[in-house]
Amino acid sequence: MPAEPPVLEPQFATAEQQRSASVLGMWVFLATEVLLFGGIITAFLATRVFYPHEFERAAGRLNVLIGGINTVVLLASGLGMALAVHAAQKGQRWATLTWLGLTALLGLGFLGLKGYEYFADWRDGLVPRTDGFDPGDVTPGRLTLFMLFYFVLTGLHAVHLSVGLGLVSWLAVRVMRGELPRAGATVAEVVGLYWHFVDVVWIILLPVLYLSGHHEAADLHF
Amino acid sequence: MDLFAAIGMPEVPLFPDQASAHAGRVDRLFFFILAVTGGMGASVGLLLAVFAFRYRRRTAADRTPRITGFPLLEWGWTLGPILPFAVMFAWGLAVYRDNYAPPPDAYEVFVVGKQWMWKVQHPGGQREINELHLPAGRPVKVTLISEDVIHDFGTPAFRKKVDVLPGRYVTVWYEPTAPGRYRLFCNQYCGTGHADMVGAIVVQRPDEHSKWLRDHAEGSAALEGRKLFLKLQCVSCHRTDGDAKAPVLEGLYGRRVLLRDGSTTEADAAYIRDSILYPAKQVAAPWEPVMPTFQGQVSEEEVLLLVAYVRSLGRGDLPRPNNDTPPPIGAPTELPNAGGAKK
Amino acid sequence: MSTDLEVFPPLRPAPPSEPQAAPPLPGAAVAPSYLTEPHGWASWLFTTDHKRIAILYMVTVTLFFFVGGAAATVIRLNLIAPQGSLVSAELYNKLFTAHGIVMVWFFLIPVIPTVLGNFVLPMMIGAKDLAFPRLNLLSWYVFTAGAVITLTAVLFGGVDSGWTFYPPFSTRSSYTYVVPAAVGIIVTGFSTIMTGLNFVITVHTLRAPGMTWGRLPIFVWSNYATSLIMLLATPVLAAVLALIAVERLAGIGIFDPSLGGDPILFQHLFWFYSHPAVYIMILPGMGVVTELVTCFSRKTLFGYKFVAAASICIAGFGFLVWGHHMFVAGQSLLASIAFSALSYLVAIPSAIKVFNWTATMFRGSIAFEAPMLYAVGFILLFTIGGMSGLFLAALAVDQHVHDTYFIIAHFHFIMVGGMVSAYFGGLHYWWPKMTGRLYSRPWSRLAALLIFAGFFLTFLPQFVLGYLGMPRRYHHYPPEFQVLNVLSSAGASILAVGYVLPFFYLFHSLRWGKPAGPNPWQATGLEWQTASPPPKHNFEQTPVITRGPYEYATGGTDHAR
Amino acid sequence: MTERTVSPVATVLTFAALVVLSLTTVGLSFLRMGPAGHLAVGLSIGALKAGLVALVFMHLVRSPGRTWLAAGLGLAWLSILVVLTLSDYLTRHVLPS
Repeated sequence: MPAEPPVLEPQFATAEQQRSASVLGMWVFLATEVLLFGGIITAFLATRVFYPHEFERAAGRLNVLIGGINTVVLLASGLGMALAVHAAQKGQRWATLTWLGLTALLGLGFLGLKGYEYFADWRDGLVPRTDGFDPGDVTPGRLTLFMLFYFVLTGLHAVHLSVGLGLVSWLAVRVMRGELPRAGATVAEVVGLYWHFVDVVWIILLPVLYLSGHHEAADLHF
Repeated sequence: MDLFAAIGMPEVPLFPDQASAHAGRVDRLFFFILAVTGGMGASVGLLLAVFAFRYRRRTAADRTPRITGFPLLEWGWTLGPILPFAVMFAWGLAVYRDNYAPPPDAYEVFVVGKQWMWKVQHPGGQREINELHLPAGRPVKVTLISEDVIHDFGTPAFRKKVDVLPGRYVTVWYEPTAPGRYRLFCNQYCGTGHADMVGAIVVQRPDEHSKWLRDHAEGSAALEGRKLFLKLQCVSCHRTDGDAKAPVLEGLYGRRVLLRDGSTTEADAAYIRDSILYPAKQVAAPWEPVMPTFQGQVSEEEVLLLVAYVRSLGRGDLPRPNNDTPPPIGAPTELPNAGGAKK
Repeated sequence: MSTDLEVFPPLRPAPPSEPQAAPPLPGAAVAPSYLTEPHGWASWLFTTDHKRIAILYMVTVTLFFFVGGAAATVIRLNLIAPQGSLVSAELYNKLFTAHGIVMVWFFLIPVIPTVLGNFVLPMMIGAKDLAFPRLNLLSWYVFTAGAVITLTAVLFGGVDSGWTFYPPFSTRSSYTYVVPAAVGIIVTGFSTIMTGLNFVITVHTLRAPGMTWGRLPIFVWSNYATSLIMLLATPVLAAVLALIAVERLAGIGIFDPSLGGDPILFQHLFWFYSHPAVYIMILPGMGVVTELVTCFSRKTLFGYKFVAAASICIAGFGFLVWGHHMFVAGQSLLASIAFSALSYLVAIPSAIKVFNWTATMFRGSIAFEAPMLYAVGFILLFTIGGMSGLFLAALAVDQHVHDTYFIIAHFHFIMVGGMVSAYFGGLHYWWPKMTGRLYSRPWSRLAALLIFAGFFLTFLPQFVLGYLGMPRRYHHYPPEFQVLNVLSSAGASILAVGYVLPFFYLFHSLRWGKPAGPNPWQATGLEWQTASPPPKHNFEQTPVITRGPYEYATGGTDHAR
Repeated sequence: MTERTVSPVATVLTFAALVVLSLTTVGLSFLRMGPAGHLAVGLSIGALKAGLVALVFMHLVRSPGRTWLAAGLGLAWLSILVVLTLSDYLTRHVLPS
C-alpha cells in the first residue's frame, strides 16, 4: 500500500491536527448518542419504579437464549472491527479487508437472529395489538408497556447497527480501491469507534431488558 | 377604585382578591421578592444611566483607564445573592408545604375534569357544572381526576392550582375566609375548549351554604353508589354469607389490607379505584384474583360514587342477595370475562 | 486591594463617535472578498465557506422570524376583545403553537450561533474555516429540510398541541399534524447537533498560535458553552418526540395512562431538553453583548475570568433545574424542593454577567451607536426577565402564577427583550464586516429606541395580568382583563414596526451604504484585523496572537495578570 | 505517526474476557434475586463490559485527555437525567407527616 499522506484539508495545519479533530468529533457525537439511548432507558427505569414485579415477570418472558448468542456475535464483530482498524493503520490492505468482511458478516448474523427473535416473539404472543397477545399472569397494560420499551430500544439499536453495516461496507469499498493511504487510516478508526459504540449500547440493553427478570431453564428455546 | 369610574373606564383590577389566609401568605412572599429584585434591578438600571451619562464619549482624545477586575467585588456579587435566594427558597417552601396537610375534618368535594367542563360532586349528592359552592371559614379538601387529558384546577383567589391528571387522584385544599364569587380557570392547555372551562368558586356564609345544600339535595353519592353496586352485580361476589368469593367491604375504607404478595396497603380511594379498574394489581390476601376488570364500563364519576358507597358501609350494611333483590333493569346478564383469571 | 488602575497612552487615539469611512486603500491588489470571488448560484448553494453559509442561514432564519412574528401579531390582535375578536378557537390554538414552534426551533435556537457565530467565530480564533466545512453546509440543508417539513405541517395543516406537545393531549386528543411537526423538529435537531459539534471541535483544534483559552473572546466562550448544551440536550428531545410519534402512529404508547404509563414522564424528558434549550437561546446573546459593551465603552472587560466561567456554569447548571416547570404537575414534593433550590443557584451566573457588563462601563468612553443601544437595552430587559424568574423558583408563588401570563412576560422579557435585542445588536455591529457597507446611523438608532419602548408597553402589562391569574393559551378571557390586554396589543404594534424598520435601511446600505473600512468601530477583535468583507480564507497569513481580547486602553501589557 | 491502537494480543484477550462476562451475567439471571437484584447485578457487569470495550476496543486508554472528557461528559449528563428523574419517581409517595 503506498504510504503517501492523506489529503490535507485547507483549514488544518498538520495531518495530526486533522486526525485528532476527526477522532474527537466522533467521540463527541457518541456522547450525544449516549443521551439518545439514555433518555429512553431513563423512561424505562422510571416506569419500572411503579411496576417492579410485573416488569420482572415480563422480562422473564423474553427469549434470553437468542439474546445471549447475539451478545457474543456482536462482541466477535467488535473484535473483528478492532483488528481491522489495527491492520489499516499497519497498511496491510488484505488483512483489513478480511477483518472488515468478518465484521460485516457477524453484524448481518446479529440482524438475522434479531429478526428471527421478533418472529418468535410474535409467535409466542408477545407482540401487543395482535390477536395472539397473551398477557399471562401480568396485567395486560403492564406487559404492553414493557414490550413497547423492548421494541423501541432494540429497534433503535437495530437501526444504528444497519447504519454501522453501511459504514463498514463503504469503508471496505474504499480500501478495496486502494483509496485508503496507510497514514490516512483515520476513516477506519472513526468507523471503528461508531461500531464499538453500537456494541456498547447492546451490552447495556441486555441487562436492562433481558436480564432484569428471572429466567428458567425452560426459557432456553428458539 | 373610583378613579376608574371617574374617568369613565371600566373597573380594571390590578391585584387579585384574597379569598383565603393562604392568599395573604403568598402575597407577602411575592412582595418580599418584589422588593429584593426591585432593589437589584433599580441599582443596575441606575448604574447604567449614571455611567451612560457621566462617561459618554465627549472628546476624541478620551483616555479610558485599564481596569481588568476587582476580585473582592467579583466574589462579593457571586456569593452575595446566595443569602436572599436562600430566604426566598425557604419562605416559598414553608408557605407551599401546607398544600400537603389538609385537616382531617375538611369538607370533602369530588371534581372530575373532562374536555371542557368541571363536574363537581358534593358528598351529599349535590352535583354542579363549572361551579363550586363552599362554606366560608371551614377547610375544604378537593379530590380531582381527569377523564381524558391533563387539566388544571386553577383558583387565583386562593393562590393555588393543581394539575388534574387522568388515571390518578390529586388533592388540593383551601380554607376560604371571604364570601364572594371568584374565578375558576383551567390552567393546563387541553384543546379547543380550553378557554371555555372557566367557572366560579362561590364562597357563602355557613348558613347560606347549608340552605343551598338543602335546596340542591338529590340522592347522596352513597345512595347512587349502592344502585351501581347492585346494577353491576358486585353484590354477587362481595356478600357476607357463606359462598362469598371476594372480600367483605364493610368498614373497609381506611383499614390496612394484607395483600397476596405479603405487603399491606391502606384501603383509600386510590386502592378502591385501582381494585375496580385494575383488579389483578393489588389482590387482598386470602382471595383468588378472579375479579373482572370494569375498565371502560364505568366512568370516573361512577367510580367515585362506588368509592363513596364503600366508604359509607358500616357493619351489616351490605344487602343480602336473595330473590327480593333481583338485579335491576339493564344489569349485565352474565359476568364480564374474568380478565384477571388465567384462561 | 486597589484596582490595577493604570493610565497608559492608548495604543491609538480613541476615534470620534461616528464610524470612519474607509480611506482609499493603497493600490496593492487586495484579495477578492468572499462575496464576489466564486460567482453564480451554484457557488452559493454548494459553498463550504463558513461566511457564505452564515449568509444562507441569515436568509432562512430571517424568513422564519417574520413567520413567527406574523403569528404573534394575529394572536395579539385577537386578544383585543374578551370574546376573541379575530379568529376561531381552533385557529387560535394553531397560531400560538405555530408561534411557539417557529420562534423556538427556527429562530431563537439557531440564529446567533449559525448566523453571527458561523461568520465570526473562525475569524475570532484566527482559523481559515470551521473544522468540518462540509458538515457545516449539510447542517444548513438539514435545517432547511426540517423547516420545510415542520412549516408545511404547522402552517398548512396546523398543529394545536402547543410547542410543548404534552400527552395525553398530543397523543390522544389532537387531530392535527403532530407527527410531521415532531419529525421536522427531530430533523432540525440534527442540524443543531452538527453546528454544536463543529464549534466544539473548531475551538479545541483550530485556534491560531498564541490564542490560548485565556485569550478567547467571550463570544467564543459563550458559543462554546452553547454548543455543549446543544450536543448534550438535543438527543433527549429527539428521543421523546420520537416516542410521541410512535404513540400516535401505533395507537399505544408509554405515556398512555390507561396502560399504566405516566404523562409526567414525558414532561421530565421534554423539560430536560427544553430548559437547557432556553440557555442555548440566551447564551450566545450574552456573548454578543460582551463584545458590544467592551467595544463601545473602549474598556477592557471587567472580570474576564468570571464572565467566561459563568458561561460554562450556565451550561452545566442549566441541566439541573428542569423540574421548576412541573411544580404543580404532580411531581413529588421532595423533587420539587430540590429543583426549587437548584433553580436559585442557576440564577447566579447570569447575575455575575449583568454586574460585570455594568462594571465594564465604569469610567469608560461610551459611544451610543445602534449596537450599543441594543446592548444596554439587553442588559436592562434581561435583568428584569431574569429576576422575574426568582418569583417562579419559589414554590408558593409558582403555584399561583404557573401557566398564567406572568410566565409569558417572564420568558418574553428574556427571549424578546434579551435575545432578539442581542441579535439585532450583533447584526448591526458586524454588518460592516459582513457586507463592507455602513448603514444609516439615525435610522438604526431610532429603530433600537422604538423596539425598546414598544417592548415595555407590550410585556409589562402581562406581569400584572399574570398575577391576576389570567391563564395562558386562552382564545377568549373574562372581561376584567381587557384593558391590560389592549395595552399589550398596542405595544405589540409598536414592536412590529420597530422590527421591520432595520430591514429597510440594512438593504438600503447594501447598495448605497458608505464603504466601511476593515475596522469602522476601532475594535480590537481579530475579525477586525482583516479586510471587510473578508477574503475567502479570512487572513493573508495566519495571525499570531500576543495579547488578550479586549486591549482597548492598554499599554500593550499582557492583560491576564 | 504514533501508534494509537492497542496491540492485537490485548484485543483478543479483552474479547475473551467480554465473552466470559457475558456468559456469567446471563447465567446469574437464572438465580432468584428479585427485580432490583437482577437489574443491579446485570447493570454493573454491563458497565464493566462497556468499560472494557471503550478502553481497549476504542483505545481510549491511549487517547489524549480531551477524548476522556468527551466520553465522561456523555455519561455525566446521562447520570444527571437518571438521578433527578428517579428522585421524583422514588419519592412520589413520600408525603410530609
